[in-house]
Amino acid sequence: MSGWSPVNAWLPLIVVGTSLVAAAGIFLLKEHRHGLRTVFNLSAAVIKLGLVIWMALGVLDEVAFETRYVLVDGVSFILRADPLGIMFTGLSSLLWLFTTIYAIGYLEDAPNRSRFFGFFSLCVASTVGIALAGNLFTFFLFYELLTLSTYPLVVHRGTEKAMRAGKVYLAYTLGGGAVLLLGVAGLHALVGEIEFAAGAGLRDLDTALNPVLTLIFVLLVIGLGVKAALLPLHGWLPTAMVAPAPVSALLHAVAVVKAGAFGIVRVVYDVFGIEFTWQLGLLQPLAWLACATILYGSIRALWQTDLKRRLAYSTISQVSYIVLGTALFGPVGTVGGLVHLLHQGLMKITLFFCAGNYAETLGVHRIDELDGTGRRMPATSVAFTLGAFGMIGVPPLAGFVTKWYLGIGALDTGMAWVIAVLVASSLLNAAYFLPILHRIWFRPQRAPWPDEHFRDCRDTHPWLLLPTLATATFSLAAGLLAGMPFSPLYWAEVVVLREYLP
Amino acid sequence: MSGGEALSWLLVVPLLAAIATLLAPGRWRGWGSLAALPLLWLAFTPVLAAFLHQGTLTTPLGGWSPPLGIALIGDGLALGLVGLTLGVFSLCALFAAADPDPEDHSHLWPLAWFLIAALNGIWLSGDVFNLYVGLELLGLAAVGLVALKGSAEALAAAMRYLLAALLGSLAYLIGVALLYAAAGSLALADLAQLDGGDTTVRVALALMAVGLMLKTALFPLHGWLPAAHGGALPAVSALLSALVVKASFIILLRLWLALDADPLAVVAAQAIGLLGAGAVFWGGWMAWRQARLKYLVAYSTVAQIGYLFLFFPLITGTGTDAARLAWDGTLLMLFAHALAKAGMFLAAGNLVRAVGSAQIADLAGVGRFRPLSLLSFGIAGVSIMGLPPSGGFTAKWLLLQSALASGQWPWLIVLMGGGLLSAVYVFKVLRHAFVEGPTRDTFRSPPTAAELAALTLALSSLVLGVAAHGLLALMRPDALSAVLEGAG
Amino acid sequence: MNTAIDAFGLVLAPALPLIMLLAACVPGFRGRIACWLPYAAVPALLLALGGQTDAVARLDWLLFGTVLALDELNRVFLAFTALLWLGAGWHARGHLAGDARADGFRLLWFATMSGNFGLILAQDVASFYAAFALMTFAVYGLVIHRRSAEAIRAGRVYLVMAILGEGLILSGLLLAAAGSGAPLMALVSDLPGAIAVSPRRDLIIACLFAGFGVKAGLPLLHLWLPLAHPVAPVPASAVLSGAMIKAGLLGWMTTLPLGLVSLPGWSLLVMLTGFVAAFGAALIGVNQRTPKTVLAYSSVSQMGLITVGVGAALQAPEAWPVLSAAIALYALHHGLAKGALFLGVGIAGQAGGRLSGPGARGLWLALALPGVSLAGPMVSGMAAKTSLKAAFEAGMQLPAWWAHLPMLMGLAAIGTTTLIARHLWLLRDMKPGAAASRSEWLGWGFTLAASSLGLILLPWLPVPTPWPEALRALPDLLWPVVAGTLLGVLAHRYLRAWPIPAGDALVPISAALRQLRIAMCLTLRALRRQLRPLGRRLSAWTEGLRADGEQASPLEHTARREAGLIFAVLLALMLLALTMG
Amino acid sequence: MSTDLFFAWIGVALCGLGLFGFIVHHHLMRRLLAFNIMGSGSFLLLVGLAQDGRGPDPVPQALVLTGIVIAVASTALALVVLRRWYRVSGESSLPEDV
Repeated sequence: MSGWSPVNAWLPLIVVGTSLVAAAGIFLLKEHRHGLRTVFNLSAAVIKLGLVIWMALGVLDEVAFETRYVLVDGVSFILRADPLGIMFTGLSSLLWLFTTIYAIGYLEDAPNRSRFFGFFSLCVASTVGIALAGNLFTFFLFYELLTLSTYPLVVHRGTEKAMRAGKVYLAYTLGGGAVLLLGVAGLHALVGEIEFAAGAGLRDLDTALNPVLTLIFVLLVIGLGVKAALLPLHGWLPTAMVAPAPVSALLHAVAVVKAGAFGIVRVVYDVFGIEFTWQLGLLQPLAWLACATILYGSIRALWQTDLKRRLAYSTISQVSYIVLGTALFGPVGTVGGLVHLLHQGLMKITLFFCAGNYAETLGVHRIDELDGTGRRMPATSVAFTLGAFGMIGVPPLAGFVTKWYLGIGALDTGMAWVIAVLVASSLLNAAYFLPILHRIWFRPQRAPWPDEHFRDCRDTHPWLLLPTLATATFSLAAGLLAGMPFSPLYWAEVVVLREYLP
Repeated sequence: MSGGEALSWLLVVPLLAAIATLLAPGRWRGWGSLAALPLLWLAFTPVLAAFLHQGTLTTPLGGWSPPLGIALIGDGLALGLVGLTLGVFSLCALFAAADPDPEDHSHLWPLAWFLIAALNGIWLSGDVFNLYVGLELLGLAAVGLVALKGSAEALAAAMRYLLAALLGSLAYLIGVALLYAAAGSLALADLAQLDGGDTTVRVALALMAVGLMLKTALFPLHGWLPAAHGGALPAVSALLSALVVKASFIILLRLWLALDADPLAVVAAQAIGLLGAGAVFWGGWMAWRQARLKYLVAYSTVAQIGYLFLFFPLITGTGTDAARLAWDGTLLMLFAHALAKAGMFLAAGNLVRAVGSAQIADLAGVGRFRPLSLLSFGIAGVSIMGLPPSGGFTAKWLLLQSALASGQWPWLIVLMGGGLLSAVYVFKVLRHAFVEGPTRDTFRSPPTAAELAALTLALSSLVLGVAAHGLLALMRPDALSAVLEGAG
Repeated sequence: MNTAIDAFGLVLAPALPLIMLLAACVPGFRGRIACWLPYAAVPALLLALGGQTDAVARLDWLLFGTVLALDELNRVFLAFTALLWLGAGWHARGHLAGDARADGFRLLWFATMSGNFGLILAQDVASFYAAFALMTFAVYGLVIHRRSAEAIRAGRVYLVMAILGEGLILSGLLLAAAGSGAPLMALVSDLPGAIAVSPRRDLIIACLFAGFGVKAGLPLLHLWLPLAHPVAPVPASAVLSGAMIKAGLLGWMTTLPLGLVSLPGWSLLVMLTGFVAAFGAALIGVNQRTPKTVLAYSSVSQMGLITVGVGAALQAPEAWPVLSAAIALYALHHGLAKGALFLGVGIAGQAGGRLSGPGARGLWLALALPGVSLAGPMVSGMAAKTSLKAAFEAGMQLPAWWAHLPMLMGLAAIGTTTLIARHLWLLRDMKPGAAASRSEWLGWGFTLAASSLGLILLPWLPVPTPWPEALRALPDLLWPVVAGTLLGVLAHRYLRAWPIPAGDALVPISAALRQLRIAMCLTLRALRRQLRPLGRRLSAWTEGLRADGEQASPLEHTARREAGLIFAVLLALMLLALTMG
Repeated sequence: MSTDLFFAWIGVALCGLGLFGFIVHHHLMRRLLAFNIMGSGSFLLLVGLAQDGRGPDPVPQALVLTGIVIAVASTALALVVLRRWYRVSGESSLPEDV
């Protein structure tokens, strides 16, 4: 399988293209062609997943997959499959499959489905593009495309509240995009085209340029931090919760916040190079920022009464683990951050699926309405429990693996205070998740469900239940079988070993 | 037929078509024009082929050689612009022909053909007086088009437009007179030999610049534009915004490149850049404040014109790299804006027709019934906002790079701020696609061809973002290298 | 072959409860699983009795590489834990008949059991912590099984403290593992050595001591114990008090650097806490009004004594081998005895007329037996206490006040005896309920027997002291019992119980917390009130900025009207600039 | 001031006069006339500047001829629009200019 072949050069583009083609096809379909749309959706998702697995195997064998095209002089459009990119691509295509299944069930009989699924596919195309981008310019291209393709999803409901959320979302993300563009352009002006390559770095530049580089780094992190919901830039995330559940799941677990976090990883490792970032003295403040966000998100989550809003604040907190791992100067911390990229995705998507199941099946939105749902919807509740415990970081679930690696990584770097943050965050996570679990499992149902559907199903509609259980199983397996080949941990280690260690 | 001879057909065909449609009865004009369009493309193809084969083409018209005769020069820039004109006009014509307008607007066709002839004349002219003739013809045709609707509002807009156009042309004409006095020639190539420090030349250039700025509607001389562009028929608005304002800009650009040697040019360029910045912000702000859809789009044109004028500070005295980037960026911006804005006006026309109201607030719920029109508007909006992947973005990227390369970071703020401001007004419209609620349920559907025309224009502004490389390489002129030598 | 069986047993011991848990989720199996409930502990018991010491099972694919093993120390813990789970399981099977929430109880029962066995057997840090957490969280459901207001409150207190403990343990484990050779796949056995040389030694010890101390009922960390035990169903209290508390102890014994370095400061602190627990719990305990609360305080008191043993080992590393055996023995002895006592409460409550009937005397004796054993003079208690005392004396170069340790232990035994007396007294007053089922009797009887005869039945138990010497120490053991009994008999008529609520210090603490919350709310509200005008002004300003609706602005009008003028001005300016230049 | 450029200066003066009229008047007819005066001024300038003793030059003549044609055409158009405007609105000046 080694060696170069023309197919390999096109494969990254084809992977991005599958969802683009699906998007175009779905846009052109008439609203009532449900069957055909479902076929489109699912076949695109399955084909993409298959291609990504093929590429992943190839990448393990060090096959090069690269698409390259000169856009204007000095700027190329590059899609390339490296281990880190494949990791994120794998996550998005896997979760896309499940989210698509879920969304088909969730939006049954809802209006505007063509529009929804069209933008949905576009959103995934941009996420995969972000993952496979081979240079900062291409990354930015898809990063902005992501903003555009998610806006219609956020405002999908079309209510006054949704429109306001959409406005906030746009204000944040477009502003962030502009700042990011400044950073990217500045860097480009300074050193020309920047391909992602470990250790490519900017070290060889004149040291007099260090302040400029620092400024550019700050611009990049601000631009990416909006999507990653870093502390002062997180405001859009809770308001964007008005979107339908699959969208929230996608926003939180796969696409938007992950794109931001992934971008920060790319900037630190593949643009500046971890050592050079360290020399510039930027890792420490980044770690502080991440820790502040972790704690802030958790604390704010305590006070939320709406289930999805609580989950949203939890996301703010959890995504910063990835940033924290990036900011730890050492292989172990990096593994922790990278692996959380996948773990958080699996766990949070499970939680949002569950929240959607509760809302869709019983009409339950607020936390105090959850009493006794465990008896009515046991399978969903088990999934929710797994997700919640994973978030808390209870072994053997996925979250524990992350915390352990981050903790050890922090100690390797000599930042013992990070342990305190990790533990405090775990405690806070427990403080806002366990009461929910208590209500679900141990309280009797108080009142008739606000809006019950699927009365003849034991739990909920199979289209909704199946993806939920699948992702819950994955998040359990990711922790329980962390030592197995092809587990998230394994991939993260491959990335670090191959790219960032000499 | 050699490529050089074919060059003149690019003028002759539209003129003939204009006369033919003028003579034809009203109901034949539209379809007759559509039938004439392939002829125009047929004339363009050999020209393009010849250019690709042998480089810049020159034809003395009617066998007279300069200075008395009129020479047509087909360089890369000119041919690119001719191509753009043909493309935009074809789609606008399709739109207008498909439009089942109850009122008779068949005068549109001869006027539009005159407009095309004037535009092609301007793109292909090599001397300043020909440019003047083209400019006047363009202005008259455009005013006629604006007045076409016949309503009081349209007539007032046309009148104002006419006055501004006349004033601008006159200033330009006086400049031509001064230049001729100084150089004894009208050819741009000869003017390049002039000593830039000469007072006569300076005054001439200043007069011409102000006149052209008035015709391009650069802030704060843009007062005539919103009413003229916003009040006209959709196809007319599209032509005006996409092409007509660009004509005077291109003339200014060519003049600037020819008469660039003046040390004061840097100061003047900065001043023009400042006006451009003002246009970006003021136009964006006003666009946001509009209640009527087409006025919003018209103000957006005011803003976008501002970007074009950043060309001057970025190319004057900044060094090879910055100048090359500025050139590429500005031209790409021009192309992207032309395509996107034409698409946007056509889409806006469709939307207005669908809901039967010009107000933005009445668009609520239209997304469910006319998704295609709104999608076209959105796609065009992407380019207007300068978001990737679109021509607008790539152009903005190049301009950013140019500003950074020349160390003029304040222009960054303009580029960024303008982009954000445009997002504000574009989304002011787009959000109505998603609003659900008490809305009308009677929508008139525009013809499919009209929707497709808008979509094609919008999409091509996106494609331009990824296909810019070849186009820019084609248009980068020998003239530029001369400038670069001067600047370097 | 044997090793293969051992390895299988090692895996099966924690896995069988989980398998049964999963099976219990399938409606068709539910009845059968309910019937087999007690036998989930059988593999663990068989392993403890018949497994080879040093048997190892490695599951590299699980977590970061799970290692399960049996050694001398955890074999003791596994033995009594398994016995207890078996006995309590039998009791639970009868106890749950007719309970509407029995299904949920069984699931959590299996989960807790699996966690308990897992943490005893796990040798790598990750699995150890995983099993520990599983037990911690699952037991919450057992505590609040009744859903009464007290149960919910007890559950909440338990959960808060348990999670704090988990956090401390996690930090301790992380800090310790980072210093070991393979931080990512650290073995528990690597930790003491790593801690001993770690620059953050004191911090790590503090984290682990306090973290495990929550389970072991250290003073102030014990608050959940007297709340949770009375409200939990009887079999749950039995395992809670008998087995789970010992998990904390096992945590100390495996992770702290015992036997490696001498830490006099820590030793003093730990021993002091131990004694505070031993005496304080006894004092508070005699003032309680329900038998199970008294037993819970007795557990705190007993764990206090064991804590003293741990403290001693911190001072005198060379005494660790002896001490660890003694502590293990004591843990076994206390675990089984306390289990039997708790199950006895259930029996007494449901014995119907028998407590006053013809066979009453025998029943009373049986109920009191483990209590007496706890106080000292029975076989297992004797062995445990003498070995502990012997261990104290074995150390060399000790602080002078260690000479008083046996005396202090004697005093503690007085407390224990008084507590048992109080317990029996309260049992007498219990309202008789429905008759206990046969399964409940079986469970109680089994645990009682195990508690009384455990020492004899488990031949490999590390009994450190030769018997004659132990017999010679008998008077030392007997006088506190006699004194305590006398005290109990004399006092019960005159002692009017102080109204100390169960959970003692919790009451003022929660009151203080409530006050703090109110104060914070008030402050925040005041702050918001201060900030409101500012916000209003800001929003008014932004409104003003956008107020001028949708029409062209005045400036625009001017520009339009005076386009010509501006044109002229611009022209003039340019001309001026040009001619000046 | 050299006599060579006499006509040119007259042209400049006419232009200025026209511009002044263009600015101060609101009545559209007057503005149109002012514009025509400006036009004449600029033609004079064009021809006058060529009178610098280099002998007769056909180019300015040709230019002015073309210019006059264009001026006539634009004036005609302006008159048409003006009349239409007057008929539709009854005003002789533009709305915001009053």
